[in-house]
Amino acid sequence: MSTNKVCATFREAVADLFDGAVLMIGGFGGVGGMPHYLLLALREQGARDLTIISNTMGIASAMGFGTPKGVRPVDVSILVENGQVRKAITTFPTSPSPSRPTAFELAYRRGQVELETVPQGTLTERMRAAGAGIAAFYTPTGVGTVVEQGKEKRVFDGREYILECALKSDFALIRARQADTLGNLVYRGTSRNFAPIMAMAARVTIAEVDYIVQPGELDPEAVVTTGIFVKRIVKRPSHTGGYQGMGAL
Amino acid sequence: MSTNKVCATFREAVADLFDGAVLMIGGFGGVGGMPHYLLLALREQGARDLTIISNTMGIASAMGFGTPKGVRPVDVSILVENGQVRKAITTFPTSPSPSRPTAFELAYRRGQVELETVPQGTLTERMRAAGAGIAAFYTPTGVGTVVEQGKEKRVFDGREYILECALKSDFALIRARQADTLGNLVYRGTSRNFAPIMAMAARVTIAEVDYIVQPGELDPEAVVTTGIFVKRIVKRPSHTGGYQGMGAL
Amino acid sequence: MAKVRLTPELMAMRAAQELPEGAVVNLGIGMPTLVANHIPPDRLVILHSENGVVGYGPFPPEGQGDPDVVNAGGEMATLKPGACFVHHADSFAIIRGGHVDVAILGAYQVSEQGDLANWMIPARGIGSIGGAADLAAGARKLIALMEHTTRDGQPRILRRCTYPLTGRRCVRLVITDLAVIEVTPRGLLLKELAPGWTAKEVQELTEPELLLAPDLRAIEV
Amino acid sequence: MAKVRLTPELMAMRAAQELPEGAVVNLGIGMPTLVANHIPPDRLVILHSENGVVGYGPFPPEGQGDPDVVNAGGEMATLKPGACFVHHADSFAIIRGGHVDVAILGAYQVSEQGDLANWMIPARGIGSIGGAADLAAGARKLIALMEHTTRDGQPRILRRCTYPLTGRRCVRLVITDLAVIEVTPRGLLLKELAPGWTAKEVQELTEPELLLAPDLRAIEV
Repeated sequence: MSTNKVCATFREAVADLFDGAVLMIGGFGGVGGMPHYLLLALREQGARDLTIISNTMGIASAMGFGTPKGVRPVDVSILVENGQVRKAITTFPTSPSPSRPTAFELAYRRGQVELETVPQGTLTERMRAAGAGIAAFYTPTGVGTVVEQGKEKRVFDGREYILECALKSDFALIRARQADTLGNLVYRGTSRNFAPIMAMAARVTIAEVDYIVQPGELDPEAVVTTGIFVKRIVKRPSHTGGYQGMGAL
Repeated sequence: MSTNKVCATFREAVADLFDGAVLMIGGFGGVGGMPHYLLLALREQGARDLTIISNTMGIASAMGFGTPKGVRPVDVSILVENGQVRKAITTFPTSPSPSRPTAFELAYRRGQVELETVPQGTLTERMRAAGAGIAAFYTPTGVGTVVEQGKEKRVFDGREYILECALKSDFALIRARQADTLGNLVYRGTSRNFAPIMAMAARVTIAEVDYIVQPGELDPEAVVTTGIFVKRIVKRPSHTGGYQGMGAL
Repeated sequence: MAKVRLTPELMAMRAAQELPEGAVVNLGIGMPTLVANHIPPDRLVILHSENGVVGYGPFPPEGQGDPDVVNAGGEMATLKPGACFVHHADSFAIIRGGHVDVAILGAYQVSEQGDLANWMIPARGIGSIGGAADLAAGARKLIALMEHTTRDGQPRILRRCTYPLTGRRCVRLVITDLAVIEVTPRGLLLKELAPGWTAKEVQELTEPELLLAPDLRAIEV
Repeated sequence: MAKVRLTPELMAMRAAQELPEGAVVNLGIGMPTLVANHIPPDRLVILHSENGVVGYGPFPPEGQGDPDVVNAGGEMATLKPGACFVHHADSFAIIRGGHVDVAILGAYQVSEQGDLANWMIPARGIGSIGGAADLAAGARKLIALMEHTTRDGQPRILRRCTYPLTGRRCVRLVITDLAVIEVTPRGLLLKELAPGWTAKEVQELTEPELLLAPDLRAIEV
């Protein structure tokens, strides 16, 4: 219930991430919505044996997504390469191009990491359930596929559903466009994606933002994530335009 | 998949509501968020044996909520009094003041209507589940109370939960502040309440709005209900300020 | 010293003391909504209402409210800087998901074990459960704010509730017009008394046996 | 007449014909995203992408995109008037809740019964399921847009899929570089052929037996 949510540095924002922590990391896979500076700070901080819940396991650095030659976007691959990741719960462990594998895929082939592959809607809904106090739910996604293996199935109104359980985390690292000092967040475009849901589901949500404003400066009708869900905010360097702004290394 | 969502009149907007239909009606209970003109049109239209899913069964007309003496806000009571309601699924069938009973409570005492009382969060989540393709979910709300009667209970992580099922409807009548012609909606203040959730859960969602604008005039970041969820929109008379604007009779 | 029963305003003032800096707080319909008026302006408390507002403030001056900004009781409210609106599913995600630090609810009855009954009087045969059951299940700390006795002087704090429950073992603190009582694993702990009342007098109006706090003292508001 | 296999662009043009006025449409990663470029500007089709945009349009001119406006393949997209953004839970509520009228997905294999396999090549031992399983479960009509054969000429339309499934009995229409085939309760119905191809030639590249539509004709784009 701290009321000072603004962290001075990214290092401070991730200081208490512990070995073995379960971590949600925002972003869809490309450069948008990725908490680049929090990831860099976490690499420096060095927490190990992390379980990472994220849509992809670093396809941006595998694929480039429009970055110029020699420039590499920051994503969860930097944690994998640094040996900090023990397990991934994800929808995209691999890159779309087999010839440009993710660092995670290589580590998986070497038997160094564990993997739980989850359909994207199920992953999202499991996180929302955790944030909303729902223990489990019945979804039609994955019926008749390997997704249903080991799970309870049940018929409602003549249709089969799978029981899926809530998925919470110790921390969420997300990116937003703007925050006020109470932690209310607005996003930009499709970079919103998982952030509002991860913010609900984590015990401690840390948001990396472009701008921090005073309470009252955001439109109350347009706030997407209430500050109730956000424990820490930290401002990105203002000089980071272009590919730097996209977190390139 | 009609692309002309704008109805010229309230009468036209509710023309196909059929006897026996299941209906969600927006609003928290006071004057805000209540689809006053759709309710008036539905009374005129006359569909009967309706099942009404709504937070209250007409406490605004019982309590007044600040309207001057002799002025009565429009709410679902007008349908109850007109004999159109067979059943309510609601959290507030009664008014806070036993000396000012709702029309529904009186009808219930006469054995003319059926009642299913549901905790507000469960009612909301059941509607969201319907809209989101979730068949059922486990909630802690109501464990150890009459709410759990006849329902499956199950322990997750040492805590008891109740299985609750999705709740859908044939129609939702909601109110919003503004719509564009594609059906995208924004709301005003706490009048947002149930509308975005009912819009997801109904086969046909009909929105009564103060303003209709062209696509592109609403901020894409601030749209609360995507037009995907809205089938019809109809504009409130522009002369209805003050208590008239609150749907007073 | 004259025996005084706390007025609803005084009870709300006492309840406001339970809200720490930074807390997310939900105030139930009725007396609890008065608490909003007694939070010191320099204390940052985030008031949440289940009808979808986060960060509301005291009641507006008479006649100056906005019908699109109301609290859970349908009463008009003001917005504090940094307020925002959420829809009902998000609002109850906040509640059921454990994001409300303190909820203050009215009550008909509270039991020795912290059971709460606040939605139905059996004689009426019909009642309104509203969002209370969700708050009972989801709030981290639930405070019952209630009159100590019924109109005809019978206890409302009972060994077992006789009215239909809203939630089991959910109340952590009871604030009445006569006392402040904590629900503990050992039983009900009498911590504070209304001015001029003795523990014995309050016990006579309370069905279960009250344990006395070592620092039992008068309610200060 | 020369035998022609449809290019991805031509396949996308054919697929675009399946999108009626007013339809809510989701385009999967890869070839299906090309369909966005071939919807007539005067036809109102609402394109939804699982990463949270409703109402996007064709690709922007080279170098003019916005990295905060991308499609499900991570490619930059344009916004049409009336577009809006939703978060991931709402985006999949749209999908799983049955609010997507048509989804067009790539496929490794499709079976006679309409089973879809599009997320894992067993030999690779690891695959990315993304949002495909949700679309398979939730879209009202699912179209598979795929090459008719593997690189070494083996059928991808099979009696039973040999790759791990994305969804069972979900594909309603298959559009390949050689044919348009409807999945019916009686079996696969060959409806259209690529220019210069005969039904017999397409049958030879298809494992299950094809039924011939009475009005079997050439694909027109």
